[in-house]
Amino acid sequence: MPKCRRIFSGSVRKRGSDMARMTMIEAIRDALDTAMGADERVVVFGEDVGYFGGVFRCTAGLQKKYGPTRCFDAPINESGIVGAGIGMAAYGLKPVVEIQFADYVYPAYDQIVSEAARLRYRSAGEFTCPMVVRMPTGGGIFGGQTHSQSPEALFTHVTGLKVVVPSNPHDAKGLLMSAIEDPDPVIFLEPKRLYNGPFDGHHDRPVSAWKSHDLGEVPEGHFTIPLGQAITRRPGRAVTVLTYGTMVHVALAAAEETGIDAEVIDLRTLMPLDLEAITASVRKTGRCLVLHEATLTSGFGAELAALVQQECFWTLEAPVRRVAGWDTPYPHVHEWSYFPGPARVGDALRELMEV
Amino acid sequence: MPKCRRIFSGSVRKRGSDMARMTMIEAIRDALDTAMGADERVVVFGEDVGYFGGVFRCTAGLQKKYGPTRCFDAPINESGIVGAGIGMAAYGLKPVVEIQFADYVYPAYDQIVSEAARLRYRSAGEFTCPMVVRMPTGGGIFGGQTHSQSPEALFTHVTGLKVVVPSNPHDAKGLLMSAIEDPDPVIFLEPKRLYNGPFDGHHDRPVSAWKSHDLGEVPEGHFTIPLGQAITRRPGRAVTVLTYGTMVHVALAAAEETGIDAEVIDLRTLMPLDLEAITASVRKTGRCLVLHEATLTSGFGAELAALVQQECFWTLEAPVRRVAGWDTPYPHVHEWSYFPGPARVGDALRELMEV
Amino acid sequence: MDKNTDDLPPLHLTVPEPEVRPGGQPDFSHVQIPPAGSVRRPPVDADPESMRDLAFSIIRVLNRDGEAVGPWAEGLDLSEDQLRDGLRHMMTLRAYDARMLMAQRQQKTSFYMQHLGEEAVSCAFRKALNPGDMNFPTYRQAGLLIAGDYPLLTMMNQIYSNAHDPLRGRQLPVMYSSKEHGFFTISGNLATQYIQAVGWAMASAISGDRKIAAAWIGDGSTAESDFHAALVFASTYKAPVVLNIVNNQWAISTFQGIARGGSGTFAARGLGFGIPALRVDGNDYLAVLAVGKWAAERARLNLGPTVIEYVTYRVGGHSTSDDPSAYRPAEESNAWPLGDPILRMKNHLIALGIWSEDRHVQAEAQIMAEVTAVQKEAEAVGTLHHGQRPSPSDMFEDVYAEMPPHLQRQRQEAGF
Amino acid sequence: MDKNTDDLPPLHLTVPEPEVRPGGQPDFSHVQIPPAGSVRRPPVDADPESMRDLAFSIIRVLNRDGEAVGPWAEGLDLSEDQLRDGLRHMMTLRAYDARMLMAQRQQKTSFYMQHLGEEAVSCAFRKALNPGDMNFPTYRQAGLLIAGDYPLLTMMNQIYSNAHDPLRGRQLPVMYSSKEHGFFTISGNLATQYIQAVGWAMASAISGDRKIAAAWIGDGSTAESDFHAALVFASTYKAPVVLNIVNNQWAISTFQGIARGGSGTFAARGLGFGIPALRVDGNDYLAVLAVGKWAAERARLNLGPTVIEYVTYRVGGHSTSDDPSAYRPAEESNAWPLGDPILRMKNHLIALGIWSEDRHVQAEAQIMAEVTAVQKEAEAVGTLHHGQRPSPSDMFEDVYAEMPPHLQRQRQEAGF
Ligand SMILES: Cc1ncc(C[n+]2csc(CCOP(=O)(O)OP(=O)(O)O)c2C)c(N)n1
Ligand SMILES: Cc1ncc(C[n+]2csc(CCOP(=O)(O)OP(=O)(O)O)c2C)c(N)n1
Ligand SMILES: [Mg+2]
Ligand SMILES: [Mg+2]
Repeated sequence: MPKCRRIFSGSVRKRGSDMARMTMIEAIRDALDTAMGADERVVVFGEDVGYFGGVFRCTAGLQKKYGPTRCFDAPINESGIVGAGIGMAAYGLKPVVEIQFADYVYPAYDQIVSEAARLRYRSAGEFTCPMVVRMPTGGGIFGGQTHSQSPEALFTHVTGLKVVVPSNPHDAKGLLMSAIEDPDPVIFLEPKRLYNGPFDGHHDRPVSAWKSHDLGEVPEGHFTIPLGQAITRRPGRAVTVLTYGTMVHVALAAAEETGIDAEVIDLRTLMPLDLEAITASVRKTGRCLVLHEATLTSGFGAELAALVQQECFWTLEAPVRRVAGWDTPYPHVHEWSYFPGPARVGDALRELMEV
Repeated sequence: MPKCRRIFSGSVRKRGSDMARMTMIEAIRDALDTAMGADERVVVFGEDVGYFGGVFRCTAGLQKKYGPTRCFDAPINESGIVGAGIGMAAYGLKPVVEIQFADYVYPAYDQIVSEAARLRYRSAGEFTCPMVVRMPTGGGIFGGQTHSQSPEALFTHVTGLKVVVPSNPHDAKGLLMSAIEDPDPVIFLEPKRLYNGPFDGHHDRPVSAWKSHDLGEVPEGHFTIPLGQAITRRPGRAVTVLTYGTMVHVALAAAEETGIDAEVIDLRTLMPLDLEAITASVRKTGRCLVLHEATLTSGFGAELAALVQQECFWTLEAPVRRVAGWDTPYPHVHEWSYFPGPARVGDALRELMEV
Repeated sequence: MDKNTDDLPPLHLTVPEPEVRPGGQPDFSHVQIPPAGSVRRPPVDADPESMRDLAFSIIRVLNRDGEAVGPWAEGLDLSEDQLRDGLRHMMTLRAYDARMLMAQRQQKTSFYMQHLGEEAVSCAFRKALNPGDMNFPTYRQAGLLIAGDYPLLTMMNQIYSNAHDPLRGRQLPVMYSSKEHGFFTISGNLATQYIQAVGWAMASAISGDRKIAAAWIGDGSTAESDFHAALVFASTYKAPVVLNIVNNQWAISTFQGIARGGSGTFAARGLGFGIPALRVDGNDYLAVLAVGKWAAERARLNLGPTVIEYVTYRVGGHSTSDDPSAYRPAEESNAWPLGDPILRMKNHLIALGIWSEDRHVQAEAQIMAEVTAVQKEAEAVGTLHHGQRPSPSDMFEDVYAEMPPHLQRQRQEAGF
Repeated sequence: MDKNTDDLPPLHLTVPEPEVRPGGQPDFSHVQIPPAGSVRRPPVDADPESMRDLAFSIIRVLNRDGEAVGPWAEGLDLSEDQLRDGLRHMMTLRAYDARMLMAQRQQKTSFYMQHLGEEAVSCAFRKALNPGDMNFPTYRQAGLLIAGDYPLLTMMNQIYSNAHDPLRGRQLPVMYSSKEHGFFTISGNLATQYIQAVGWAMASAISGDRKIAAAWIGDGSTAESDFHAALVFASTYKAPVVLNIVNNQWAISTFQGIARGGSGTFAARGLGFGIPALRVDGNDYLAVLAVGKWAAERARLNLGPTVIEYVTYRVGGHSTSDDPSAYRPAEESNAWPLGDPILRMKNHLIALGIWSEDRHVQAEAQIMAEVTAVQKEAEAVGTLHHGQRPSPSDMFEDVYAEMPPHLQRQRQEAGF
């Protein structure tokens, strides 16, 4: 992992010594634990999340601590999980539901799009849906086409939803706690390849752990990062890289390896988007690379490119460039040909600088 | 309706006198009828499509003509309709299913995204899904938030699907017949406000009928328009307007009313996209307006803007501009404040010309 | 493996069809209707398996002579006022429907959906619930509001999408919402709210509350997948919820046989989940109320969910966009054997000696006058295209609790 | 309205829990197991309502002495070769599982899912079908391929995602596909294929064909909504399809009680649709085959769908990513009362005098040797990270029949 400057702008927390080293799984669990401890209305459920604590163990121990009516196993019915969650939220609870893999959120898509996202609007504020839908996303674990997808653009197009993608344990906790406290439905996408350690796309190198990474240090207790604030992971003057989740680390690696002075912006929240941070950076650098793991066409990168060219047209020295997953299903054996790794990102940076 | 030059590039049909005046509903019915008559494998089903012939009457008469096992009512279960269709397609039939309103396609989203779109890929071509999913789309009939949506971007992001949006009876027939003959799943979005007549957004003027419009003339018998070919509805030199469906007519009206010499391109097929036609036009005009009825953020316009700025960066004289539905649910009473009508499009054209 | 498949006749697809289509003679002789009072009333804590028969019968209270008979009549104990209120609510709903239908034809609103023939279901069920309980209705249960004394004026303002519409014109007409009156915001998407009702009920149980939920769905919509989700969750967590199915024989143009398939009844669906399932005469105010109370009591005693199928008939078109004569004989509703819920209740009150033909005529006129007066009041505020309408700047409100920057920019661009 | 709700005790949520967790004593005494041969066999055209009891019992053929008894044994008429083939298929599947599990531990593949304890279900059912029929399997029915003589080598090539994998490495291991062998491409998404099987069967009926379909689902996955869609469509159109539910007691860490809810059995789900529903001993090769044939015959005679619940036990982990000792007692599988399907079949053959302990030991060794030899052959081609692998340029093929321009551009950019 390249060293990156940590800038805590926008994080609201108790300063001091209350920090712990955590993996992203532990940070998520800690956020849930803290929220459940502070607010009886927070309930957690989903497939295998109860006794077992989830296939990625993000909810391990919560049933034991808070009892089976606060954290429990759900039948395998994603629409039911989200639909029941909406009912609970309308009652006044704060459900945090887990979809086992983002690839399995589609059965719940109707409930999310037609119901959760529009409850407040259609009832003129009478009924609301303060619910968080968590799900592991992205590839890098040889999960094939049904354990690797990044469906964020399918949510950013749906007005009424907020969409969050953390890139490290520190942010995962702060953003998840904000999401739980948010009065509206939040789609919380957890890059699964980052659960146990940072990952910069060099799949052939030894894996590293969060405990040796600055952002593996997570404030204890109540700690929130406001939704809608991007953060600069690496300041630079040559080119702006707009990205989120796993790709933040890939972008940092590519900057390091190419020696190109890229400004890497971790968007953290895709909706609402921190457009100011984006335009400020691109106006400064004059070049922009948009980077995500999801398939290219109609991905969230399209929106970013559209916005950047619109807002920064006169300062752009080259077309906004997108690097993304190819427009194919995520192929099991070709995972590393599919994944937009540091080589591909580096090439794009170089080409962008040559324009 | 402004007169627009008809250019039949790409339409493959018997020339001659075999033309009939039709509404878009009749043209769609004619396409289904022709396909069912020619190919026993074509079956049509969906909610209320059998005896009654569909709430918009697109399938009226087909059950009587082809019998109840070729055209029949389905239970109200969109996932079941598409899922059964996939099974039928895998067997070797050519199902053409109807979703009563595009707003109700979400329960079938998983079947479309996870199954129809990926059958060929994951079975390496052993099982395929030659299916058409038809659905009325768009607003303009005071249908409120659940009878007005335009979800095309939710399909263009899904690789393995083709996405078609006709803007008139002529194209509706030719494109639908191509869709039925296509070896892959096709999402066929029918702008419901165009069913009975062209509509340019002037909701306060008398409605007009297809019978007095050039494109209400539809070839009889077998007639296809290849998927993936855009068509220029109005040649122009000042600015390129990229649009589809109802908005084609709005764009033509706005060009007429502003006197701006816009080149209006009717994309017809969003996936695969006719990028050549797009770039050829924008390179010529140097300006581009992207126009759709769907909500702005992460809409298909984002992809268009991203592509145009990428491909035509050096010839663009102004940022690509998007005009779209606001990022809110479609509000019943404010339909005409929501709909991107000719005034809003005209303003955008004027502003774009001033840059 | 059987080797001689080729000797078998080829397969063919069965596509269910209704007994009659336009031109044919309406025929409900296949509908088996047990006499009023003949179906037993098990204790609320009886084993679901022991009352399987109730899913294949029809619980009825009012007999042909207008008497309330049998075990389901016994526990009801309604006062004269309560009985007359029941009648009045149904009459009000019918008058309201008539006026709003007319208003739609006059283009004062874009759309309307009536209850003709189904008035008993929602009007009576409302009286089985307590304040604080929550209904998750479809578009055909306005009786829940009327019987709960929700102001007609507010309902009409919603129909007219005028400036006083509490939903600010955002929703299609008839898609009411009132938290205070236990009426969840109606969705245009079928069945989605069935599972939400279960979730709401689960939340009440999680919170150690005493409130219950009631889910609503039409016969056709039981085919939707969220119906299954609801039954799975309700059955698994024993949620305190009443799962109502209104079988009005039709789903737009599609007869109930398409959704029901090979099962004898819709109530039978509950049996696959071990949920008690009762079938009720939906045109019998007292039967609906009695069964509703029974199910509500089960829920409140933490005994879990109950499925209730209301057997009724949709006399009118599906909505103002529909013309049923295209797919069923126009006289079919006359042949419907369970009669008119209002007429039956009226006869009951007359049989009890607390009502008369005269009073009924009087009441009819009075109710219509009231409804018409309220309508004038609503129209004085505004209708779809005239008068005071919600401000378009409102369009951007309530998408989120707090308006995010991109919506602020759009509102500005819109110039509202 | 009841006024005294406040006097009632507060509600509480019921969350079902298995009888035992790690540390506890496994206990299956609540599982009622009727003696082999004791459950009746109705004619295939009997009224579904008349065989309701079959959804709450367990059809069994092999008794403790290894004898095939009762009405379900009678029609089977298997030759000695067929019986020995049955045993061999199950033994082959078990050997194959063992080798592939090991291969996964050696990182020759990314993932594997075994069938331990459930071998009878897919191996026997395959023999109830004819060539041309189509299974829509889950990831735990590889016996359908093995019993259908699909080459083990091709299966292993798929597991290794090597250059000879017919799916070109695109799919997760175990997600086989073979049209020729009546094995539909497996989906990673649960339950989606249940309704596709119904659609396929409907297509066969529409076409006047004679082929039938078989749908497969796990106990946990019956909770998914597409299960409902399948039952609604199958019931409505009387589709020629067998609706199989493999109840192996667990869905990853979740015990079957969560999906089953309050119904006694999974088979009971069929009853809500008027579909005949049978419960079978899934560890009894002959019972599975007998019931499978019965259901296939119904389908082929155009009598419509049948639901079959196979009662079995998932002895191993859910997949190579799972460690079941975290959520159930390690010895639970030993306590499972239906025994080992291979052992039971072996004892049957011995009881018939067509097999012996010696021949079994021999066969075991021979099968393992064969499987190991094939494995070598497959590994000589390649494994996940070594040897001949599919070309990355293939990644862009088969997204569409014809590669559209944007994918051609991307392939070019990728440089493959
Ligand atoms: C998900 C979804 N699919 C389709 C529709 C269109 N639609 C509206 S009402 C209706 C029929 C519903 O029939 P039923 O459930 O019997 O209720 P009823 O109208 O008879 O009260 C249909 C198909 C919809 N609103 N939502
Ligand atoms: C739609 C969807 N949701 C969740 C999953 C994750 N998942 C894979 S297998 C499984 C358990 C399935 O259990 P069951 O149906 O009993 O089948 P078994 O594994 O026991 O054979 C789950 C939850 C998935 N693959 N698809
Ligand atoms: Mg109905
Ligand atoms: Mg299982």
